[in-house]
Order: sequence, then structure tokens, then C-alpha cells
Amino acid sequence: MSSLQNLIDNWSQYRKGIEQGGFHHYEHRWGMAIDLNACIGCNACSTACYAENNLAVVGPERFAQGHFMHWLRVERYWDQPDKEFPEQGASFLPMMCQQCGAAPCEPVCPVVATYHTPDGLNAQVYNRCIGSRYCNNNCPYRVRYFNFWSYYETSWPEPLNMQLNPDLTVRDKGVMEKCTFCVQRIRTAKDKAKMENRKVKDGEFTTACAQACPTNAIHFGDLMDPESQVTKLWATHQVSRVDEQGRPRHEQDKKNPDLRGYRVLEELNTDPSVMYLERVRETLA
Amino acid sequence: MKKSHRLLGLFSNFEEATKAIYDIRANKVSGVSVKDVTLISPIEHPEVEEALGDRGVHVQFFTLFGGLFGLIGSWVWISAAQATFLVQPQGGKPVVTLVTNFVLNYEMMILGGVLFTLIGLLVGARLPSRPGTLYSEKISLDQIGILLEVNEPNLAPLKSLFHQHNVVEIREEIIR
Amino acid sequence: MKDLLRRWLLTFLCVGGFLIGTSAAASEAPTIKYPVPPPGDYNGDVVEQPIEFPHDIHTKVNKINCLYCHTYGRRSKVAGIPPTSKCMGCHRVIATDKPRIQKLTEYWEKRQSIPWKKVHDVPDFVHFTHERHLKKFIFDNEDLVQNLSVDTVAPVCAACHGDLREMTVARKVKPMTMGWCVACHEANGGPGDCWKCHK
Amino acid sequence: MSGNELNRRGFLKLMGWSAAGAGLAGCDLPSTVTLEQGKETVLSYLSPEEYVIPGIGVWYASTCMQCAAFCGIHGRVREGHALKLEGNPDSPLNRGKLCQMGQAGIQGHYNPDRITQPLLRKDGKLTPIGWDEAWSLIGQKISNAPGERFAWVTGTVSGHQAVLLAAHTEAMGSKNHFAVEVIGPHVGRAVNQDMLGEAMPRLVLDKAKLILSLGADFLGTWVSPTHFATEYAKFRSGSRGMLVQVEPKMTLTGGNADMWVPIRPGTEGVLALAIANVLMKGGAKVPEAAIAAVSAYEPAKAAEVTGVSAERIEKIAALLKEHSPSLVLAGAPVEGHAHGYQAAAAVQLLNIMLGNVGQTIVSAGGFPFPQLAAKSGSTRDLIAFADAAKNQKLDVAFFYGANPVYSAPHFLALPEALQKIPFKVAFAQFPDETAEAADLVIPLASYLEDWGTHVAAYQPEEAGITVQQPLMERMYNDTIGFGDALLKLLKLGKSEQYAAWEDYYAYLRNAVATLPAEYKAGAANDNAFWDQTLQKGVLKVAAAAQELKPQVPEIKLPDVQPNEGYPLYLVPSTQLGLWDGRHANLPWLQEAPDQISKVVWDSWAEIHPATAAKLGIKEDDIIEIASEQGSIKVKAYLFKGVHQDVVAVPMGQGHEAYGRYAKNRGVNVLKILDPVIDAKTRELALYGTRVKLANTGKNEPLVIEGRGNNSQRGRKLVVTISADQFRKTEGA
Amino acid sequence: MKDIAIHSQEKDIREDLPWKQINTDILRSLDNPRRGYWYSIIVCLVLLAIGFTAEVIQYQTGMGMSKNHPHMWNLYIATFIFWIGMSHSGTLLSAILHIVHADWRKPIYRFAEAMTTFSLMTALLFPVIHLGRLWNFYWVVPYIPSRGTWPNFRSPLSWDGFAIMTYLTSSALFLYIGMLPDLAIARDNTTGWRKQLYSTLSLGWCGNDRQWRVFRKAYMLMAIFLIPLAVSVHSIVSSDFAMSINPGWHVTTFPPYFVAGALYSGCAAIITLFILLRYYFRWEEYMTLPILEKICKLTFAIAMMWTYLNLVEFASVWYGHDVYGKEVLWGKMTGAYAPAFWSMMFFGSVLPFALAFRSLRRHIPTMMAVSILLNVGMWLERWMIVSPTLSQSFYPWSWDVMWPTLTSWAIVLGSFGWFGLLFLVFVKIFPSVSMYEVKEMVYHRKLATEKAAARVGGAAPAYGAHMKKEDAV
Repeated sequence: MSSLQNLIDNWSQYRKGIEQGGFHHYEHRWGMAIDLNACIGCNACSTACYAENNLAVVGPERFAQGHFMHWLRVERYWDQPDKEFPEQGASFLPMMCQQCGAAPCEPVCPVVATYHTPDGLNAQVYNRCIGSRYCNNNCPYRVRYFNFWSYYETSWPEPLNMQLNPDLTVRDKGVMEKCTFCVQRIRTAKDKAKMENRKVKDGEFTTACAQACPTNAIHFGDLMDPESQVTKLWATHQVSRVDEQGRPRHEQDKKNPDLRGYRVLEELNTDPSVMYLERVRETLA
Repeated sequence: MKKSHRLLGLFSNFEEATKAIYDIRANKVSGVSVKDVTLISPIEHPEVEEALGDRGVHVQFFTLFGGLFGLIGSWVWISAAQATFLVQPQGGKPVVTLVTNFVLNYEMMILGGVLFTLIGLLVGARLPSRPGTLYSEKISLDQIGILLEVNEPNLAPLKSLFHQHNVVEIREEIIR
Repeated sequence: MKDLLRRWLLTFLCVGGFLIGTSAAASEAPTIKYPVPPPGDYNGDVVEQPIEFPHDIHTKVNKINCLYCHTYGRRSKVAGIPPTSKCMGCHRVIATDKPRIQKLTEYWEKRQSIPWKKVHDVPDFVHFTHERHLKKFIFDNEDLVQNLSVDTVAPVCAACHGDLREMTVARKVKPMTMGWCVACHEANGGPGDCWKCHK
Repeated sequence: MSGNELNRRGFLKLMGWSAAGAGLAGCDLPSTVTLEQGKETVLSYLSPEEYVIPGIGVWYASTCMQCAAFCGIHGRVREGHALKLEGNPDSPLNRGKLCQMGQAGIQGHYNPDRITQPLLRKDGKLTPIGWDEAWSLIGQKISNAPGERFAWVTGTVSGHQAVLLAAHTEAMGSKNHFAVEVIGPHVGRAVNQDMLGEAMPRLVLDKAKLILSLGADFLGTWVSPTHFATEYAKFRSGSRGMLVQVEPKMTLTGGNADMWVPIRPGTEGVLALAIANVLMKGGAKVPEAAIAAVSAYEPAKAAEVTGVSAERIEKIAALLKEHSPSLVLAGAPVEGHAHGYQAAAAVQLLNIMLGNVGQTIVSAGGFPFPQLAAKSGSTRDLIAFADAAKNQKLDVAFFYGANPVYSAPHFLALPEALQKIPFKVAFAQFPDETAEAADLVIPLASYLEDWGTHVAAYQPEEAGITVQQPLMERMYNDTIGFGDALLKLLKLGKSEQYAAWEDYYAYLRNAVATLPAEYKAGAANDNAFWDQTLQKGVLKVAAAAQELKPQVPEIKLPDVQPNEGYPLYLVPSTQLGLWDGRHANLPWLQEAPDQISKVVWDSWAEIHPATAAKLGIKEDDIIEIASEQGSIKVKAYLFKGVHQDVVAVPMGQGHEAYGRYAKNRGVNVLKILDPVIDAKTRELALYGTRVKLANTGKNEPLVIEGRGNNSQRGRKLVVTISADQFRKTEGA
Repeated sequence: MKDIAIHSQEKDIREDLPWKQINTDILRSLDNPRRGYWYSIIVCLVLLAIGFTAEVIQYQTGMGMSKNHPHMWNLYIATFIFWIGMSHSGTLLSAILHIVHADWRKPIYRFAEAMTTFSLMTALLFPVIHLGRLWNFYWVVPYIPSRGTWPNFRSPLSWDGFAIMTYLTSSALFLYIGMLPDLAIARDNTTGWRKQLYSTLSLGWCGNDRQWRVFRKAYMLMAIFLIPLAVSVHSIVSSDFAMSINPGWHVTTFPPYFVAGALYSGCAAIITLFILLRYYFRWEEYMTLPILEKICKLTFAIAMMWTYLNLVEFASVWYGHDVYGKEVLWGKMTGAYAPAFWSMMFFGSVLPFALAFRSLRRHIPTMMAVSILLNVGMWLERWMIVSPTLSQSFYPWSWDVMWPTLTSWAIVLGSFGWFGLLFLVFVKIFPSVSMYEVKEMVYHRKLATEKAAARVGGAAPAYGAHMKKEDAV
């Protein structure tokens, strides 16, 4: 009965879609800016992610089957198919969960194992997941990884398991997992801030990948905090999540089109939280 | 007031049986009205049932109620559940998504309708019950039966009536 | 008719008495606000510990504050077992003749850690932080902080651990299931976000 | 000290709560989700430091030993477990960053294949023995071995370990210390020494407007990758310098180049001279010694030698001319030939001509503690050691931090040579090939369990000593730190002055305590200074300022002879990951795709599609690469990023031992190297091998990540814009 | 339709069929079928065993036994749609034909409905088998939760749950209610445990006029409900795909397309089972060639409809602006899956023309083969819906072609065993031809013929002449 009351009371609020600002009043909106001009594709971020997030090592056979678990993969594209040699080098793209504001993965999970947190993250609750794998089917970036096997024994033979990070679980077979923006670090930082009755400061903590990146290509921060480095970067490159009416953008209209900021597959209206800065190369005759 | 005897006539010829009922209807036998007649037939048999005059059926009301109940009930339930949910799997959608909910409401409407129709059937057809002692396998095979509840005096005339319409077999019992 | 009357009278008396009693009890209870404990109890089995540690003696008799020994609780997610040095701090001199203490001293001299058994063990995919809960229910609770003592603190701990003043070795007396946690969070305005607790 | 010590050890006792890490979300049986009581054990601390709180990670500074760059690291320790490594922000080398090899170091520490107790070879099999037996055995062997017949074979060593090691060698009365290192600018150091007066001058990348790198993979495997990567970021930001990479096989650096130029191996020197030639015509001043060589190579001539078109050469020269200061680097492909020294010199010549010396190449300054300076390993020592062994000059050999048996090519016949050394002791952490060949194996503690000090061979500004401290209690009580081992050896050798220190830790504390006073400014006393040193993890030293005095030797490049029998060049490429093979036992690095080819868990041969088409080779075909020294069978990977005359196979795989992750996986390309040796420096010429290919007809798919697509299929995934536009909008 | 039946050369059913014989013939199926029946049972058991072992292995080792990234869905979901589709024609046809009083449905609708129910029960297995942690499948069911969490009512997968449960309940009830009078007949003609069983199940049906009246209405109402239900169920299943954003799935024509495909495979399946039962129980009298022809014609019509919708879908993708969709379509036609795709087109659109020829329609073996091939085609269609899209969707880096593993094949086979077993057991225990309705059919057609004859000339014979032979009772 009370629930019915609640329904009637907050009706208008519950009927808000993301166009009207959605249901959430974000405390934070964690986001990233990745500079492809700086990225050298060295994999440091990826390995740091393995170390931080208890990612399983699956071995060659399963890797060949596509059972790999790297939450953060560094993609490498060759841009000049016609040339005899790749004369301008490779195009590297670190791709992790984009933590979409309108995530296609969220509404399709039958048991709400994946949902939207007040921090603007796509949460994945491992022990609620029943492994229907609909979320990954619906993820345009294919950045969700499924535990096809039980990797605990094979991936962490004694005493390798002593390295496991106690702040998050080791996922067992049948569970979907993905990049969480190192939610355990976020959690710790927020708890710390709360204990000191303050808000989380920018740069107080960062994700494992951003921390490891030798060229500082990855910037992590709170998009709600106007002072944070990431917010500034988004601003300088005139990339914004929402337009004047507060509707999520599926294309940016920049005053200065030369600026490098863009979001991958933005046109699908997924409202990603990760902005990429375009790769730069000299134009040589 | 309670009748004393129960009488069943088995006919192999549907036409004759129909005629017999029309005779009863025409009060050929005093004190026996067509209302007392129960027709027991192997197949669904409109022609003969005409003879009994129209007897009402009320299943549809069960169905209607069931459908509405399913529709509205499920709408309230689902929306309320969504509203009081711990977290919101939004994907940018509102919390209470009417369109998607309607899909479920639609299914629930049909389910409610079907279930209550079943109940309606059981209630309306007085099932489950017992076939009764007079019941004979022949009915389920190919014979049609006319069952009446009558008093002592009416027995003889009825039997003769049945015999006019060359009844195959007559069974009777005393109601106690 | 008559017995009906009697029954009415009886019920009336009972109800009245109950009301009075409860009101009296209420007036006696301390004015400190405590967390609304979620319903439900659990009959945990007695866990065999290396040393049968008597909580009751320490808290009820000696009035030692819970947070004196479980001191990590206010700074970390785990309340922690006190370091052996802390035990020895007192028991170098106190009650050294008792068998339990001798056992303790043995461990200390062998410089071995005492292999305590975990009694309250939430699943490994749950992130529970004592630090935050203690802050909310003890250190942010003005009138509790005013008179901070084992008797004011223990009820807070009791919400999840039962009243240790009545136990020797700790025993699990609350279900500690997700439903139970959620009920408490709803009653006391805790966060409803899955990722607050699921890691 | 002792009180502090006791607490430290007390804290380091392995603590409980650890099981938390091993928690499985949603195990296959729902029952595991139920709440247990009295199952897990909780060990209480004995008497912890007040900053040690269960459930809260503490970061300790230490030093990364994954390669010879010695970056500073922070290790996260929780409940007595080292959990994660990150860069140490105070380290001038890596500025808080850490490459994937450094990240994976923790897997070496927790590796399931570590050696946990002393092993002695009894009737051909290594069998566990006790420490006393081990030491007494060593004692007697070295006591009755004449000094000059004793040898140390190590990797790059520095800091106080180097000091003790030198001391021990000396105490043995021996001069044989072979420092073996396959990857490194061995020739380059000599060239720098001769031409600039400093082996490792400091490179100022961010000041350069253009970097012309001839095969120097400074982002991947050259000298100090992480440091140069951080510098590279500065170099690319703001006015954004240009990167031109000339090399036979695309390295990670090549993958980030603005202009990537494939070149026929062994002709880089020619290219350099040709560029110099163009510059000379353009009015640049050429030192006398070089004029002959420079004027000998017109671009046209160079073009046919190098396979780089004359226009290209002129273009590069022009770019160098207009972007000043620039920086020209010579990497392994330049050095790795019989004329490696000459070629490297030719490249260095460019720097001198362009006036980069003093601008982008500056003196690193004299390191105040020469005895601590790095003794960089080289392949020369590998060859020397092999010869010494072959000629039965050695009775006792100690191995540490190097794996010569794996690294030595067939032509050195090292395994047979080792048979001729009566007593071989391996101070090893893993059962690698060398340990397998040893008679006695001393189990070492991992670098996360050990004390030490290190001095990188390449020193950025604010040169420093990086301090290594244990992040946790030893995993296995029967392992020993290398420093402790050295002390023990010295004591066995009856070197009295070392008796004072009960262990290496004590020795180090004393060493730090005895530092000159100016280092201890701001520290109340020695203990305080010690603590703050440990906290910072680096000890800044004041390097004496110096000047680079360029001088040019006579440069003479041979012509390349075509080789009909073996038409192709073999490029034993290196990879930021498995390095020279020492990291092949770290699963993370095995599973991390190669940056360029994206292959995992395997060896592969990169061949240009045109060449492959000529030889009728398709992707995944298993091909046989044969040199005069032998052959390897490896899967083909068609790749445009190699010169047509080149087949490139990465080092690192093909171990015959070295634990479950490394063993019998891929091939060891080093084995089939030709006996080509740099004339001047006696370094092994890694790139001088000629091979021929044959298709075995078999094929087996390589495990490649993202095999699906190498092109973006018109999606807007990685967008490239011109640098001019970049400078317009963001240029400083 | 009735008129057609009369004027056509041969009749759907012999009109002078004695009712007693009807009873005996049909009830014979309860005790002595041909030996072929038992062989089929054995085959099904074997298949089931294989599938079950595979499932056990998969349960213990994990989903890796069957799928890989990015192919999160594969054989299981395809087969799931296949079975759902199979379930359609049964109830839907029976209901529609009942409403339009097409009485040639009467001899065949019972087993068709049984087919519906059992293929649904088979379909239900697949989403569960497909789950990574199938021991938690009940979290999708909206039970009152102790954890304060509900399933996600927004996910098409949970819609599936609702829809399928509704459909299963309704069609099972429809089947059961329609069977009541026959259960009574069975009760009257059997002994021993069967008598017990039937008398409980028949709820003491005695066929008095009240029962018949209510029965007629209730049955009609259910039929009316079932038609939209069946349509909605498969639309919902299609929305598993249509509601996603993937190219090649996110198509508005999917619901009708799915429904057509469903009817199609269902009809084909009916033909197969028709022929089988006809053989098992020697029911040439009841499952006559004319009826077979009618089903075939229907199937042909539906096949053409399906083909049309197929072309519409391709066209809409082709002329649309969705480049990704085009990629997928092109990939289907030319890529690794091309053989499967084209054989699907052949079986689905070309083969049905065999149904257009009378001679073929009346040739039992051919029809058997054709009907099975049609279903193969339909199965391929489902696979071609699921796999190609996953193999090349938005993100090129994760493009990958994947062939199912033995395990998943085994489980798919097992499902056929499971279905077959259920069905065979059913036809052995329950009268799978509706006796009372066949009687009605015979009776009414007789009357009609006589009326017609009378119209042509000659005195109308007395009613009930059709039972002179049996009057000796």
C-alpha cells in the first residue's frame, strides 16, 4: 500500500526520462578524457587494470576462443590500407567501458544486475548476475566480458592468489564483468571524504589505468565538479554530454570544429562518459 | 419440492428424442414441464438443445472480470514495484515506463481472462461432479438420453411417451 | 454471558498493565537515539576459539569500552582483533594465574599470532565498513558522545553483533542476510545503491 | 635501531584477513553464498606500527628490478601482502609511472614456480638440501679454487650489491666478472664515450623539435622506456615535436612516428652519412675526420644501398635543417652489425653537425659515487664468458640475474662449455635454463622481499640512488636476499671487515648512515634520515657538472654484400613485455598483446606481404627460418611494417625451462644468430644474421587479439588530424 | 468450406463411419500402436540422454563449452525461437479454425495443440540452459523478494518469462478443456488404472445439456483469447532482438516476420506429425489425404507470406540509411554464414513450391521429407537471425565468426529428444484425435449431404439411419 502511495506521490518524477534530466540527481559523474596524441599504445594501463581488478589470465587456447578478460584493451588500427608501408604508424585506442549515461546494457538485464548508480556509473553487481549476457549483446562497444569458465584455480595457482585485491571479488563462471572505473578506489575515496565531512577532491585518487599511463594520456575525474581537470578538458574541447535543454547529445556542435574532442559511437545516443582527443600526425609530402 | 423418481430414456435416434422433448414441452404429460428435462448427449448437439428452449449461460462475465482484473491489477503491481525499487536500471528511460509495462499488462489480462474462464466453466457446468447412477456408457458412445425427475403418478405416462418415440432403453431410480 | 464479561475484563487489565509497564520502561531508558534494529534473530552456534575470551567480564564487569580493544573500527572497514600487545598491556600483571591468560602469554612469548575464528563473516562480495557505521551511530550522535561508555556504545554494536555484555565468546545472533541489511538501511536512511555494499 | 626493527618484523608477520581477496562472487554452488561462522581464521597482529590498520593499504617505496632502468616504485601493502605496484612520484626516472613490465613484477614475486630451497645436483638431478650443506659446499669449493679460475656471471648490477660483488671477486683474487645483458645500447655507450666523453649523456627530448630515431625504440625497449615515455609526452605536447623513425621493423616507437621509413638492415649508417652529405651541401660544417666518409655518400648512391629513396633522404635532411634543435638517436638496428660502431658513430656525427650536443644532448654529470655506479651488462661479456668456459679457464662460476644459457646463440656452444666448469652455482629465483644447468642452486628472495640500492645507468636530471626495501615478509623462509648472500660469501671468504654486519640490512643502514653530511640535511639523526630515505625511495645525489667535448673518429662503412644462399635479414626484435625473455614466466605479460602485432602467448615471424607473396607464404603458415647456425619453425604474420628484405621474430619465447608459463612456448630466435661480432667493441651483432625461409606447408592460427579487424570500417573510432591544426588550436 | 468439402471428389472423412468404430479406432491408440512407435521412443530416449550428458558437462565446466565473445547468444537462443515458433501453429490454427467453423480441423487439432504445449515446454528449457548461472534462473520470476529486489520489468527477457508462462498455461488449458468429453469416453471404455486416471481427469463429465452449453461458450472464449496471445508471444520473443540496438536486429518488421516464421514452422511440423500419427495408429480413416492437402495449402500460403516479409525486411535495410545494418545483411549474404543463409532461403522460399502440386501433396513420403526440410530451413532462419549480427556489429575490433561446439549441438539434439518423448507419451496416454468432434463432423456432414441429395431430388431418408447397424445393442 505504501508503495502505491509512493507511486502516486512521486508520479511526475518517476515519469522523467533522461531528456528531462532523468530520475537521478547525480552526486558525481565520473568521466574520462583520453588523449590519443599522447597515447603510445604501450599496454601499461591494461596491465595495471589486471593488477588492480583481479582480472583472470585465461591462457592461449581460451584467448583464441575470445574468452579474454581484459577490461581495458588497447586497440591498434592501420589507417593507410592503400600504402605499401604504414608510413604514419599505428592508431592506438584504449577502449574500456564508456559508462554511458543512457547505457543500452542497463534496461535489458532481466535481473537488474547492471544499473545506473548515483555516480553516473553503469554498475555491474556480480553476484546478482545470472549470465543471460543480454547486456553484452546490447553493448555497442563490446566492452563487457563474460566468465565462460571458472578461472580461480587456473588463473591464480598458489601463491599467485595472494596478489588478489581484497577490495573487490574474484568473479566465478557465469558472471558478466566489465570496467568499473575502479569503483573500489572511488568507494574508498568517498568514504574517506565522508569521514572528514568534505567532498571528494579532484586528483585525490585516480583509476589504475590513469595512474599507470606513462604519458598521462588518460585523465580521470568528476564531470560534476566544475574545477576538475576532466571537466576543464571537456570544456576546452567543447564536448558536452547534454545540450542547452539538458538532452543528451548524439552529436556535438562545436564553435571551433578544429578542437579534438569526440566520443566514440556517440551517434548511437549512448551518452558516453569518456571523451577521446583525436590522434595527431604531421602531414608530410 | 422434491420429486420421488428419476427417469432416464435412452434413444438411438436423435430425431425421435427431439420429438419426445417437444411432446413434453407441449405438456403431453401433465405435471411434467420441460424444465425438468435434462438432455444427455454424446456430442455437442444444437438441434436437440433447441427443443429445451433457451437456458442462459454466464461464463462471459467471469471472463470479463478476469481480463480487467489482470489488466489493472498487473499495472498497479508493476508500476508500484518499479517505483519502490532499490535501484534504477535506467538506460536513460524513466523509472515507470508505461509502454513497456503495457506489454506485461496485456499478457496478464489474457492470463486473468483465461483462468477466470476456466473457473466460469467449472462453476457454470457444475464440475467436478459425478455422472450419476443412471448414466450409461452408451451415451458417451452414440445414444442420446433424456433425464427427468418426476413423481410416482407421472412415471407411466412418460414411459409410454418414450415408447412412442421408440426408446432403446429406460432406466429409473427412486430418489431418497 | 458472564464468562464473556470476565474475558473482557481480563483483556482490558492485561492491555492496560502492558501499556503502563511499557511506558514506565520507556521513561527509564536512556534518552540516546539508537539505530532502529531490523527485525529478525539468528541462533548461531558456539564457535570454538583458541582462547575462550570472556566478553562479559571485560565489558560488564570491568566496563571496558568496546572501542578500546576493537580500536580499528573507527578508522577502517574492519573492527579488527586487538593486537596481542594490547592484551599483554594489561595481562602482564592482571590475572596472570588464570589458565586462559597463561595460554595468551604462551602465544606472546612464542611471538605467534592467535588464530581466532571469524564469527561474523559476511560474504566476500560484500563491502561492509565499520568506520562509516560507527561514525553515523556513535561519533555523529551528540548525546551519545557526551557520555561515551561501554553501556552507551554496546547497544550500537548490539544492532548487528548482539549484546556482547551477555556473552563470553562472541556468538552470531543476527541473521546478517541481505534482506536484513536492506531493512536496516531503509529504517535508518542508509544508502540504497547496490554498489555501496556489493563489490 | 633494534626496537624499530622488532616492530617492523612484527608487523611483517603474515597477517590474516587475507582470505577476503579470494572471495568468489556467485560460485557455482549457491551454498557458498551463505554466511559462515567459525570457518575463516583471523590472525591478530602481535605489535603493529600505529599506522598499520587492517583493511587499509599502506604504500612503501622501493625499486623496480624488471629491467636495468631501475625505476622507483610504490608497493601497496595490506595485511602484510604486497598487492599492487605503482610508480614512485619522487623518482626522477619515472615520475610515478610504471610500464607493464614493472606492473607485472608482483607476479614474479608470487610466482608459483619459484625456487624455495637450496638445490644440489645429485646424480644428474637437482635435489633439495639444507643451508649448512650448501654453504659448506660452496665454502670448500671456492677455498680450493685459484682466484683467476673463479667467475661471477651477472646481469646489470649497481649500488651496494655491486660494491659487495666487486669486493667478493677481489677477495677471491679474481678479475672475472661477466655482466651479461642482451638488450641495451652496448655499442652506443662506447660510441658516446669516444665521441662525447660520456657513455650515457642525458637526452632532452622535450627540447627537441624533431627526433630522428634510427631504430631507437625509446618508447619500448631502449635504455629507460618509462622515463622516455614521460619525456615523449612533453615532447608531443604544446608545439609538438616531430618524430621520424627509420628502421627495418616497426617498433612501438615506430608505431607512433609521424614518418616511418623502412630501411635495409645494416645501412642505417649509410643513411646517416647521406643525410650528412645533404646537410653538408646545405652548408653545414663537417668535422675533418668525417668529410671523406660523408662526401662518399651522395643521396642517389645511398638510395640504392639503403632502399630509401633519394627524395626521402633529402626530405629528412631538410626537416632536420628546419627543426633545430633536433635529436638523432641510434638504436639496436644500427648497432647490431659487424660495423655497428661505425654506423652508430655516423649517426652521432649528425648530432654534432646539427649542433644538438649541448642542446638536446647534455652531460649527465659525474656521478659522485663511482663505486655504486651501474656495471651495465653487455653481450661482449657473454661471448667472453663462453670463450673462458670453452677454454677451461674456469673452475667455479657463480650466476646471478642473468640467463646466459638461454641468451647464448648456438655458435657459442655454451651448454657444452658449461660442462667444462666443474662447479656452477646459480643464485636464482626461478628454475631458468641456467639454474637447470647449475650444480648448486641458491634460492633468492624476490626483489620485493629484499633490501638494496640501485643506480640506473641512464640518469636524468636530479640523478639519484633508488632504494629498495622489502614490501613484505619473505614468502619462503629458505630464500635469501642477494645482498645477504654476498655478505655470507664474504664472511666465508674470511673477509674480516664484513663480520660487523649481521645482515645486508645492517650493512645498508650503516652505508647510508656514513653518507656525507650534506645529504642528511633536514634529518634529526641517522635513524630519522634512514626512515625518510625509505619513505622517499630515492636518494638525490649532486652530480658534478661537466661539459661534453665532441670529437669525431674516422668513420668507414663497408659495402653490404648480398648473400644468395640466405637472402633475408633476421631481425630479433624486442618487445616491451617479455624483454629479452626474462619476463616470459609472468602470465600478465604473456597475455598482454604485443603492442604492434597484438599476438599473445606465442612467437611469430613478421614478413612483408609482398615478400610473403613471392615465397608463397600465407598468414598462420608455419615457416622454417634457417640461418647457417640452425633453424626455427614459427608461424608467419603478414605485416606491412617490415622491410621487404626482413623477417622479424621477437625475442623472449622458446624457453626450455623457466616455469609453467614460459616453458615450451614459441621459439628462441637468439639461438640461430650468425657469429657476427662488432669489430670495434666485440659486441654480438644481433641484426647481422642472414636467413632463408621455407614454408613447411603446415599452418596453425596465431592467437591474435582483435583479429576481426585492423581497419575502422568507416567508424569514427580513432580520428587523425594534422599537426598544423593541432598547433593552431593547442600549440603553446 | 463445407461446400467445397461436399462438392470435391472425395470427402475429408467417410460419412458413414460408424460411431462405435470411431471410438474403437481412436482408443486403440491407447494400447497397440505399430512397432515404429516404439522405435521412435527409443530414438528420442537416446537423443535425450546425449543432450542431458552435454548439459551436465556444461553445467559443471561453464558456458565456455558452448559460446564465445562476442557471440554471447548463439545456438541456444536460436533453438529457443525455433521451438517457440513451432508452438504457434498448433494452438493458433486450432483456435482460428474453430472460430471460423472449419470442421476439417477436428481430426487433427488435438495433437497439434499437444505439440504446442510440449514445444513450449521445450522452448522454456533453452533460456535457462543458456544462462551462465542457471541455478539462479528463478531470479527472473517476479516472486515477492526477500532482498527487496525485483526483476527488471523493462527487459524483454523478463517479458519472455511472462509471455511464455501465460501462453503455456492458456494453451495447456485449451488442450485440456477440449479433451474433457473424450476423457469421459475413455473413462467409459477402459478399465483398471486408466479408468481411475480418466475418471479423475474427466471431472465426471456426463455430457448433459448444461455442460455442453457452458463448454461451447467457454471453449469459444478461450479460442478468442488464444489468437492475440499467440501473436503477442512471438512478437515479444522478437522484441528480444528488435528492442536491442544491434544492426540487423533493430528492425521494426521483426514481430510480424517472427509470427509468420512461427506459423510456417508450426504448419510444417503439423504435417510431419500428421504423417507419423497416421502411420503409428493406422488412422488413414481420420487423417485423410484431403485434410493433409488442406494443411499443405495453408502451409504454402504462409510460406509465401514469410518469403514476402523476408524480402520486405531486406528491402527496408537495403534502402535505409543504416550502414551498419547493410554491413550485416551483406555479411549474411556473402560472409562466412552465406551457405547457411542461402540454404535457408532455398528451404524457406523455394522448396514450399513442392506443396503447390497436387500429386506431390498426396505423396506421403515426399510430404514427410518436405515438411522436415521446411523445418530445417526455419531453424536455419533463426540461426541466421542470431549469429551474423553478433559476428559483425558496431564494433569492428570485436568482429568474429564462430561455429557452435559439439556440446551445444548435443543439447539442441537433446531438445528434440525431449520434445519427441513428451509427445509420444502423450499420444499413447490420451486420445490424440478428438472422438466426439469427429462424430459431430461425421454427423453434420451426413446431414448436409442428405440435405443436398434431397435438394437434388428423392425423399429425404429418416434421421438416425446412420446407426441402423448398431441398433442390435
